Amino acid sequence: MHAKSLKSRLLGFAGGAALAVAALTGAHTSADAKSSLSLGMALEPPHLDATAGAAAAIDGVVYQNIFQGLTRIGPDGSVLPSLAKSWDVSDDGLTYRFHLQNGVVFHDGTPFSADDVKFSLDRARADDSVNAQKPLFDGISEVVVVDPQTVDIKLTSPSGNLAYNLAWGDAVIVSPKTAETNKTKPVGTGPFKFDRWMKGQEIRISRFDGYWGEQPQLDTASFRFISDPNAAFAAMISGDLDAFPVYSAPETIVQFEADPRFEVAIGTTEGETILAMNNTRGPLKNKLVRQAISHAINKQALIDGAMFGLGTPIGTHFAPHHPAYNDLTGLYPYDPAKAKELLAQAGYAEGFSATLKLPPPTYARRGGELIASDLKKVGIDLKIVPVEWAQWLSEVFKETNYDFTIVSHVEPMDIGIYARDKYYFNYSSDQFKTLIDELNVTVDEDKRTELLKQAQQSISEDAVNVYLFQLAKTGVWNANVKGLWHNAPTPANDLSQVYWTDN
Amino acid sequence: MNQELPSYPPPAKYDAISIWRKALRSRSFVIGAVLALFVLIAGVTSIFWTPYAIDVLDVSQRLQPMSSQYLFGTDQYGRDILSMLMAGARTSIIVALIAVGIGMLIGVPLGLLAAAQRGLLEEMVMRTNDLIFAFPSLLSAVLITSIFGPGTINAVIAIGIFNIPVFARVARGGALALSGREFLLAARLSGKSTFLITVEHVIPNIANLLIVQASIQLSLAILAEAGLSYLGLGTQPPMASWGRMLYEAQTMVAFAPQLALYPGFAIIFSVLGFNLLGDGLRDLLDPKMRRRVA
Amino acid sequence: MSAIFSARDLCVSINGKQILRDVDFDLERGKILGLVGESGSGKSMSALSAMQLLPEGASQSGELSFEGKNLTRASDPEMTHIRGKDISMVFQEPMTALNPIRTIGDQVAEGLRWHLRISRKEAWEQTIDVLERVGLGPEYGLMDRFPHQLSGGQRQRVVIAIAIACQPKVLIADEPTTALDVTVQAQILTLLKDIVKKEQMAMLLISHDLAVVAEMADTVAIMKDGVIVEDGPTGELFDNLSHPYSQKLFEASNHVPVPRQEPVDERAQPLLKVSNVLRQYPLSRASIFTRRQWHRAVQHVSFSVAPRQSLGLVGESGCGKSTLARTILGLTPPDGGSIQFLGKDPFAVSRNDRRDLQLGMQAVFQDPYGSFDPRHTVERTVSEPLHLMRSDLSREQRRKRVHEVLESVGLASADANKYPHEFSGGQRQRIAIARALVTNPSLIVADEPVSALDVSIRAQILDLFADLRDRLGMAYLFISHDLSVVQAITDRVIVMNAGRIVEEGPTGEVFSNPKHPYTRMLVSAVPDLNEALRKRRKKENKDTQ
Amino acid sequence: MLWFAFLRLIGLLTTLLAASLVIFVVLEVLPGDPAEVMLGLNAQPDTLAALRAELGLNAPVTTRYVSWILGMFQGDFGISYTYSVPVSELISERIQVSLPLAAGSLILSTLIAIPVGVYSARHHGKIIDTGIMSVAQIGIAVPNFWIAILLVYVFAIVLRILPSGGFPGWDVSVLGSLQALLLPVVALALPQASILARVMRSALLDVLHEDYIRTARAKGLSNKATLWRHGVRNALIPVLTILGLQFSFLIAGTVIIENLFYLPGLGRLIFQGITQRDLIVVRSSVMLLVALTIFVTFLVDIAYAAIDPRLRRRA
Repeated sequence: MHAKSLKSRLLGFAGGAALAVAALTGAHTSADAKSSLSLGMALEPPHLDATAGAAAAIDGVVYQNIFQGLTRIGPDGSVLPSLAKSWDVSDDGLTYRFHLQNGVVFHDGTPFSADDVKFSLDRARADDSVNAQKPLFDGISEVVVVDPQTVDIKLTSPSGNLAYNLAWGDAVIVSPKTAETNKTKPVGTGPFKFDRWMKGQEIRISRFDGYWGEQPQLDTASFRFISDPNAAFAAMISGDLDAFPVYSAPETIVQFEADPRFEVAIGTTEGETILAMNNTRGPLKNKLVRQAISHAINKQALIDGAMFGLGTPIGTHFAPHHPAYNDLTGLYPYDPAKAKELLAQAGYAEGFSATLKLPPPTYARRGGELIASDLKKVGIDLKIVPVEWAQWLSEVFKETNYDFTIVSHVEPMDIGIYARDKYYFNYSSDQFKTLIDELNVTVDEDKRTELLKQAQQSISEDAVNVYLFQLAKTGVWNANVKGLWHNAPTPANDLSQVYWTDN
Repeated sequence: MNQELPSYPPPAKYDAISIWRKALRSRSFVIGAVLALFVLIAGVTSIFWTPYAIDVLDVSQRLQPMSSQYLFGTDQYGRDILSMLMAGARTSIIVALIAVGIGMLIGVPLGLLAAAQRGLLEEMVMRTNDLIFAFPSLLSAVLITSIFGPGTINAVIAIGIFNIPVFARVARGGALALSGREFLLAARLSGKSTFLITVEHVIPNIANLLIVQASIQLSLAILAEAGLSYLGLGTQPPMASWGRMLYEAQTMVAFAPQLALYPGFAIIFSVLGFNLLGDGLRDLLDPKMRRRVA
Repeated sequence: MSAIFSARDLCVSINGKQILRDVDFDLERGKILGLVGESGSGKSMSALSAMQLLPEGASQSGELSFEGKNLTRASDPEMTHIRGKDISMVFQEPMTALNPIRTIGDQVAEGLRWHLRISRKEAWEQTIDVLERVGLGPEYGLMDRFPHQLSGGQRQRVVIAIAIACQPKVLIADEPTTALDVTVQAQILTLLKDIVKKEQMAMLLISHDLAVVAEMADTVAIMKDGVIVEDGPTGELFDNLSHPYSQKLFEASNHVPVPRQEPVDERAQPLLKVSNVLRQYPLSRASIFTRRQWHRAVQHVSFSVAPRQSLGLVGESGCGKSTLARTILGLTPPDGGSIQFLGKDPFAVSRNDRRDLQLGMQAVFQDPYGSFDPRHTVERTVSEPLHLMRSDLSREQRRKRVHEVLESVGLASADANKYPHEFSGGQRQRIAIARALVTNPSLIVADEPVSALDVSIRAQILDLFADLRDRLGMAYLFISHDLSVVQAITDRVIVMNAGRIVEEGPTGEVFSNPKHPYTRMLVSAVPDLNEALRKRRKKENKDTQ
Repeated sequence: MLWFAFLRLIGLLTTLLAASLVIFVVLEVLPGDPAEVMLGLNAQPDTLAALRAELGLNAPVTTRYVSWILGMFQGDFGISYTYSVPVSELISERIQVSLPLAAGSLILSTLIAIPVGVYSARHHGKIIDTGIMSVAQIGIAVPNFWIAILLVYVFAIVLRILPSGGFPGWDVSVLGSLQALLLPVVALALPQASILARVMRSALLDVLHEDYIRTARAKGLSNKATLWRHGVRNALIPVLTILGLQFSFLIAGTVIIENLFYLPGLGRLIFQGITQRDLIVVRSSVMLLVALTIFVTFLVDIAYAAIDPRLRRRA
């Protein structure tokens, strides 16, 4: 009756479950490794239209894989031809003539022509455009279709940046037929076509057989989104992922370096990581206090502790690999005694308390703890407030309602932000503004370099922020995977040259 | 043979000495009390003293192995793990005690009120209870802490809210179970008000239930705090929390497994301690209660 | 006649504590052995021992022989073939003895299928027969119903059906009627007697009630502290009780307190006057479309109690007597009619007046265990009603008053500092009476005050009530289902049935000459020890002649 | 029985409505503007305004609440701010992970707990019982995320026989999906199984003290038959209560476990949604989980009445 069967049923279930477990564990093998690649990214893109969003994660998936522009940025940061095989500049510098590649088709089979270029650029610079980088197109007065393989771009004033600007992910060429649906079903001219997006998990792409250029070696690729460093580590070390080009758990790099299965690539980024200070808040108004804080922080210990040694100390808001870099790391050496002295001088011998708002990235959360510890030694009590990006944007960036925050400024050559009014540091210096104005009208390279160095010196001496380190790009991938970028001149995971070696 | 038949329950005794004697014979109680006391002492001590300060980081000392200098070694920032564990005990205990305290202080009167004033009020209290129960507790704690900001205080509130219906339910159930008892009728015949009867008779008689429930809730609250801190929504640095330690240790499992093991064991010990204490108390205070509650 | 089942030198101890010592008895086919004793005497353990269902930690010695087998040596698998098939048992609590989540048919059929290895269908048919044998014919449609849907009497019949399903040779009944009303008790006893006679079973009937045993049993054994102190054929045994304990037990069962000394003035201004009282409860509705149904617990009840008068209120469970008591005590207002105590309506007076009324009326409840807060000392418990006089009495005066009443109920003033669990059941009931007396009330409402007590203690408590009545001039409203108690202590009696008063009159008159058919049924259902013994003697004489 | 179910259903709907109100109000308080998050740092004010209008963020609170509720009745949960796809689509994708996860751990924990609990109760007081219950006691104390970390370390990193996380999708690989769920299910199930085993054991011991067990033994049923026919079934009633409560804990537990194993489940959707201020997603997902919990409670109540006939009469 019930009794016997209940018991036997239970036992049967248990036995069945045990068998199933055995079957599952036994059958786990890594997928066919030679023609597909699974690649980890920390952030999932909100959508896939590179021309309609600022998120770097969009470019990380689609740039040069699905979408292409007239020009492209190479692994070393140089501007290279792409859909345009070449271009000429008129003598007055106001007209650029682009000669387009032949035989290009979109993934939906539509042939590519100069009309698409005009459509894309006009759409991007239209008044109702939702392009996140509209200033890229500011100088363009008109786009003219000369013939299906030739297009002219007319400028209002000469600019040396057009070819670079058009290489941005925000300037890729889209087809008028699919422009509206690119967010969820991107259709471009690149070597890979979009397959499927499992939200919160991964995006799959596969080789586009009708590609105009050299066929990529990978058949398929998937981008998996793993924001948690712990999960990222587990996925890499267990071999679930083949590559993690921008890897966020620096403490584990040593393990990967020691493991012959993996290759570790440490490259540079444009990210200056700073302890930003609200220059109009309480004690922080006082330059002496800001300088004291700059002295109080042990930057090398911070790089060691938070980034496990991955990062270059900087003394100002400028990338060290740039030729105009001014090495000011000696300006505020770690010196707690000096810091205390300066604080006393400023009238804060007893120290003070303040808050430190930390956005989610590892460098901020970990650096925050170390900085709080350093500042405690000179009498400054920091209350750590972790915030999500949304909150950081509204509270710190927009409302400047903060004392301290840690953030990495990843835009290249962005020292100009110190000249902006009401930028979130609330820094205001007429001297600096004059410098930047002068810079903007200067074309001579040496003079520019000189001005840039002065600008760096100026903000450093004012100790606007504490300049901590240049973020390193730490990539980890299977030792047999070749062709991934080592540096990050632009956020991209160009898979067209990626291949597997046999051993 | 015949092991399923009842052994007659011993008559309930209420004098302190006999309870104490029985307590010392109860394995659950003794082990639980020792563990809980151990965690408690560690936490209280950390308020005045820890081997090293936990908010001063010394990166040069990071990931030291166990030694006479650092009894349990140091973590990735060069903090002494023993000090961190002690401070973590403080966090766990403070969060758990206050959260359970909130639950009791609000839940018990609500439950008693519901039991005393049957009808509309009772219906309202119980429906509100159902509503809170309908929110998976940790999920809502995640919501609350994300909205009002991560931190110890918000974690306490989030966990505390979910203790309210538990205690309301236990208090109401206990009071209703008593409601037919003749000594309550006798008290009413003595002209005592409902409030006075509740204070003099009901509360002392459901105290056992509440104490046992409290020890169970304490262990649940410790787990919840660890979970929230693991997600980064609970206790924030520089204050230590076991859940956070566990999170931070996770990527280093391969080369520094001790970092994940210690906080894990700390959580297990303290939760085990309070659970066993609860079990022990239940057996001690009322051998028949297990049936009533279940 | 040879015994089919006999115990020799049976000793049982649990965790080292001796429960049964050298117990001997014999059961014969078609005969009933009555085993009598007070609580804790070991009579239930004898039954469990006979079934070999002793609790954990029990050890036994001696012999239990059944059909040449010594059951104390039988293994459990062997016993599973005997239990239910050859030896069956009927338990005391018919509610808890049945599995609440399985149907009646299922539970009765289970034993049949287990022992007889028959098909489900056959078992089903036999189950119908068995239920018919215990008086639950197919017209009741019980096969698919659940225990909670049955009345207490029906449930006990089901339990009996389970026991006799396989036509066992020995039937053990442990207090089979204690939880039942008198009228139902009479039916169940008749049923058991019929079955024993018809199916020639040997029966061990365990009871605390001498009258029941005298009526049912052919032979009787009297047990005290695990020892059978005396046994023999029923009539003969009671005629020649030699052991002091047996005599005491017999005495207590027949005990009547001293009758009232001073007569009651029935024409005096009544102390309590209940007029036309109505109490009803809403029943949960079957659906929102049907009208709400009301259960009328008390319907238009009127009576009065004169000063110093002792009024009995009798009725079976569910007749509304406890509901009425609560209304009188002022715990729940009536839905109709009125109550006047000391000339005032307690539900319509000011707070101060109400306090005076509460001082004048106190209560004694049934359960000597449940009526005290286990955490309060006797002093705190007894002084609780003095809360009503909190502004008038000092702490010292209160303590004095508590000592006084404790002494007047036969306890020592030193007992004030003890806790309730340190007292026996009878002592606890004295504490309860002391608590009722502490405000010096003029009326005590006693709701089943002695029904949870053993006979010998019951006699003492009844004496105490009688003594207080004469000494302090107390009036009583005595509520009980036990007619003998009411008969012993009251002047007048009211009989309630289904919420109504069916008969009222002087106690002696109502019992000797009941007018209402219900009262008549009630009176005739009460087992009468002397009457039973008289019949028994006659029969035994006839047998021996 | 039907009437009973109907009354419970009414109560259920009321609770659901109240829960929706709570969720809505709480999320209104959440700081951070979804439009800003969507457009990022360099958003132009006019683009922002246009987007806010498009998202319907400018409508009055009551209008938004009512349209949310009405929308849900039509299966329209709105469009995700971050993903720009219908929320219902997101949820239905995610539930394919969360539901098997929760149900799997519920089933696994029951399958472990009931036999273990019964076994322990049968050997009540013996060393094996003490041993099992000590293990269970420790099992309750172990946080599921700690178990998960150890499981990942052992099975994914050292042995490499199971994935450390991720989820390939049922339509891509059923086997792969099952593999992906195995460790999370085990991590969630073990503490639950410990609790259930203890409840099963004590419920069974309680039932075994009931009078009807003695009746069954007196019928002649063997110990074992009594245990299974009268013990286990009756003991399932309290076990069922705990099972219902556990479901709520399981759902909550999936938030951590899904994060740890980066499974694309509802819990992580909510967690992500909160950080990205994708409130429209959070709102409906939380509502769904709450509804699921309430529904399970309802099922437990109904199952109660099915098992225990005494409850059928009462509403």
